[in-house]
Amino acid sequence: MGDNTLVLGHRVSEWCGVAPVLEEDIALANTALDLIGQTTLWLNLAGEVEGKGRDADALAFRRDVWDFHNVLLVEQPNGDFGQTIMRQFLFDAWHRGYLTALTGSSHTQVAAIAEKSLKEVTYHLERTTDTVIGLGDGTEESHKRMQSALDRLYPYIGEMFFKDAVDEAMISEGIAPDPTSLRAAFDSLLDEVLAKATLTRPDGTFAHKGGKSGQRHSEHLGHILAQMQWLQRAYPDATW
Amino acid sequence: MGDNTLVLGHRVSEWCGVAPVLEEDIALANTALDLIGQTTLWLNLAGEVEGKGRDADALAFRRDVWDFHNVLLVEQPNGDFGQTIMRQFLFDAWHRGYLTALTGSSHTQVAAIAEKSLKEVTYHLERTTDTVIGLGDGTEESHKRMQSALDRLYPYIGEMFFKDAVDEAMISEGIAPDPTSLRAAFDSLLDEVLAKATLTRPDGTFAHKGGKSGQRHSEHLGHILAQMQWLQRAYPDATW
Amino acid sequence: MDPEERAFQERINAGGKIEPKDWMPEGYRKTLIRQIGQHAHSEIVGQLPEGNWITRAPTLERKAILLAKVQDEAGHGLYLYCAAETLGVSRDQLTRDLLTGRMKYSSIFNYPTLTWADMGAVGWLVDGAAIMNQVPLQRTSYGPYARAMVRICKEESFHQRQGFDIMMKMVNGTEAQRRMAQDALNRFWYPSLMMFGPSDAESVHSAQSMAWKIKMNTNDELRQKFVDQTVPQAEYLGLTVPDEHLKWNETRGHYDFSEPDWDEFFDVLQGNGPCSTDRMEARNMAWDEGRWVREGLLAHAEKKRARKMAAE
Amino acid sequence: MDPEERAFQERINAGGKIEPKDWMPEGYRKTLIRQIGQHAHSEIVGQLPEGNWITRAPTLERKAILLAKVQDEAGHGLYLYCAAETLGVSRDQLTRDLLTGRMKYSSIFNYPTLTWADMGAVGWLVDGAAIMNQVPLQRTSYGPYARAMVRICKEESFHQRQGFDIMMKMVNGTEAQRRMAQDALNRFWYPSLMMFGPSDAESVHSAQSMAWKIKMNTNDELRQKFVDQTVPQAEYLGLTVPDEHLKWNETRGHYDFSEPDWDEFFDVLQGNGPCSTDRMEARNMAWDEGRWVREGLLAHAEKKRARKMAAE
Repeated sequence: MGDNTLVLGHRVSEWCGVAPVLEEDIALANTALDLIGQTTLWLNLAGEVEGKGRDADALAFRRDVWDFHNVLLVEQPNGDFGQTIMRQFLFDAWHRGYLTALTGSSHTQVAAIAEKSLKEVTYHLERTTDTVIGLGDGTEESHKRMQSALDRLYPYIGEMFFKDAVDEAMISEGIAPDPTSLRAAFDSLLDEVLAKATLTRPDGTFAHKGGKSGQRHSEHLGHILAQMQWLQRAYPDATW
Repeated sequence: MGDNTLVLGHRVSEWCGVAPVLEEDIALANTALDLIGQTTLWLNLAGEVEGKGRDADALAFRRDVWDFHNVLLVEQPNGDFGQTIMRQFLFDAWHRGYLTALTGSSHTQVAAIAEKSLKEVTYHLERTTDTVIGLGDGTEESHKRMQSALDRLYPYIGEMFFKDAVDEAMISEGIAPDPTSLRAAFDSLLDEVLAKATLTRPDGTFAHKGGKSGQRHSEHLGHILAQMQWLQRAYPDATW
Repeated sequence: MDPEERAFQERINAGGKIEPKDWMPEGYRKTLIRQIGQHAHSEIVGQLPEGNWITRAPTLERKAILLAKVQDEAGHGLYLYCAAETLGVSRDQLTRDLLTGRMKYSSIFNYPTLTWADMGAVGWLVDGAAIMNQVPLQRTSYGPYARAMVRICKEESFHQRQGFDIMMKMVNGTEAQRRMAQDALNRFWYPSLMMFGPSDAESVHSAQSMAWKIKMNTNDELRQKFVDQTVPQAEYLGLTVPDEHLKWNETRGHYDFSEPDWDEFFDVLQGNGPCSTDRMEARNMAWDEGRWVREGLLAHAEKKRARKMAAE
Repeated sequence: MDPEERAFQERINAGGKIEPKDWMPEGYRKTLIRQIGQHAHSEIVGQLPEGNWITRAPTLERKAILLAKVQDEAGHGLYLYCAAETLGVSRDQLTRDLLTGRMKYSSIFNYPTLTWADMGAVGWLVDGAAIMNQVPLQRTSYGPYARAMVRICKEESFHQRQGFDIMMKMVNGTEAQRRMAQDALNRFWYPSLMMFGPSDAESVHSAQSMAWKIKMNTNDELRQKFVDQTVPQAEYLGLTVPDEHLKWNETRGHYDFSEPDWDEFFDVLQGNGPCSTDRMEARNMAWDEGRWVREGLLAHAEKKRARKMAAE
């Protein structure tokens, strides 16, 4: 969870000061801020569970690509604003479902973080839903751009709903939900929003994977980390 | 010298695989390769002179922005191909003049490196001269783009010919030429090439500075270094 | 002065506020539009030098603080554009004036941020200077502007404390961090002094603006106040202000200090700041590449309105 | 078979070379264009995964070696496009076919390079597999293609040694470097096996191509040869090939090994490789944004020609 919010927060923060309209500058900064806040909570918890004395900063700034477990969707480039918003909408829609389930987690800290995050993410989803609909059902150009954003990102949806061995373990302990169980609700939301946005859901069931498992990220993640981690790496003895 | 060739070599290498035409992919890779080769020679010499046991790699990969002494021109973004080629032409024209003078240096190693570099740079200059002329005197669009590249980069020419205290010291020892003495030849070459390229030399004498002195680089350099140095910084104990 | 204008000036003299629907002289309106517009543009462009370090912030907490700050700046831009709109000029018009270079923004944002210490220096010095300029403007004669400034000043002083806090960490850190801090002060000192504008002798429009209470203090007054406040802070940090002529003047009860290089200031004003081109490229690109988004959202809003009307 | 075609085949059987001006069956020409074109495209797209690390290479020497390698690849692309042009198809036409997805390039270049060890693995495994494919093609029946391959093979084997050298440094380095090396082998092993194409049973066109000496060995032969050569090298490096069924088969005198996941192979072929979209976006962007350059240089060349003619 923390890697997803960290990497997506980074991507969103790349928009700082160059959004299409001032209200979006504010909204994107706010989204990034929420995601970085959630990252701190998740990664601190992960560090505690790991028990090797690593805090959120150590996990964020001192791991290499292969130790990241974010889904590939969040490391996709910003592209134009349409691609950024479509990526955010797809993530928000998954994120809200997953967090909702996590609020019932057997792990009290997990449930508490989920509770707090859920409020923020519900707002994100409202906003991105409106924007996807607005731009999909806007001008001919905005429609075309939103459709190609959707086509571009569609194969990255599936990974969010894959179940792996870590999921199995967490499901059996009641910590986390079965990701596959969240797909139906996601799909019906997606269909509903796409219909309002006059966008067409692509054919095909192919889904990229390798991010969540850490086995094969995209080349983009390394560049994100080079930027994100340079300062910590260059001055390893400093506190900030 | 080594910082100029390092940073420009980095910028040029960013084009790898995405040049407008295959011949330019080859030419740009070749230019970058020559510049990196020259960097190794200059920075190894600088490390020797410094006498603290730092080699070219230590100097290239372990210094922060403020310790770099490249001119601002070479850290300017690639922009479109026109901006890249114009930057290269302006640099090559200065570089050839400076290296020619350095071949007469009282310092034998300096003279030797200059000799070797000069052959490469003479070829670079021939090539960029042709390309600037070709694109300036090409289509209406290519002309417009080359003119705006020139306008964009023109205020960065002056810094290459500034004389500072380091120059004074080197001039007095016969190591390096007076940069101001090279301006006239540069200007007449520039005028000649611009005339053939049907481009107009901008008015104004304003010149940015702060790169050569290291006092105020542009924001671009930090991003270059984050990428260039991440691996060395992330794995400080490794040899490659 | 005609009676209307006299009544207007008397109201100001008495400490009254001018509101959007009140009569006002054309010069007052124009000067305010220029001043508020420039201030708004400064907030917008001011996102860029700090935005430059968000993706490279050293800890998650610092990243969050910086994001929040940049978000605040965009918010300030929004209030100020709204205040300007009450004077009858649209945000789009002001934006176009910025992008074509007809309107300016604070020269300070044409300087680059080169190390993490610059995030400290910007907060400490640049926000410090901004507050010095802005606090008196809470009492400015134009109501919407004065109210916007109240809100902005509260947030700015928060930002300034955060900046000072970064500087504290830096000077108490490693040798490299201390060097960064000093280097940041060296680079931002004079540009911060320039933020108060040219010296009173050379400043145009000042007398009229002060009579209208659009400007509450002279440039030199504010600059002196800033120096007097900042020098002890630098000493507390153990940093050296890069001015060999800086000295406490017992008689004046103020610090004597060197003037910034005004040639540099006018160069920057003319678009030759170290980052002027970068800043304008970034804003123009944002505007041009955002056109389809603005048009798309507008078209959708119109469709929705039309559908709603058809349904009624 | 008509007499012309028979003579053509006999010439090939006798080990003769076909040259551009010679008569050739339409199928031979088409198959060659497809094969040489795909090979050329592979060199071009193949610049990208390695180009991805040039700006992050760990030493100046490694950076220079990588630049030289990528430059060689562009050069190989150039020879191969020239060879294809002798068959009557222009480089522009081939490029358009690549960009619209009508022509393919080697599936391996749709895999990402994620750590510096990948620069080693690409050299060692990918260039190793390429050489295995290409060495026999030096004896192919079409003269220009055979001659291009001679030159290419020489450089490729140099690249392979450089890749192996990187792997050596990695396995003799820190624990993190050894982990990187193993991780790179894990990710590139099966994609490298896929480079030889589907197994002979499923491979189309093979028989005819072999008769024409456009293809000199079957896919499975070459794959076996690659495994037999590479496994001892992995052992020498102290790395584990990620195949639990890998075993020396005394009777066959070869290694037994697991087949790659052919479903993945066909997914990649259909444009669903991990980096397929990135690669095509990069090439399309290069082509689209380079249009003005190509047109500008062409226009200038025509102006020059016209001026020269006018002067004569």
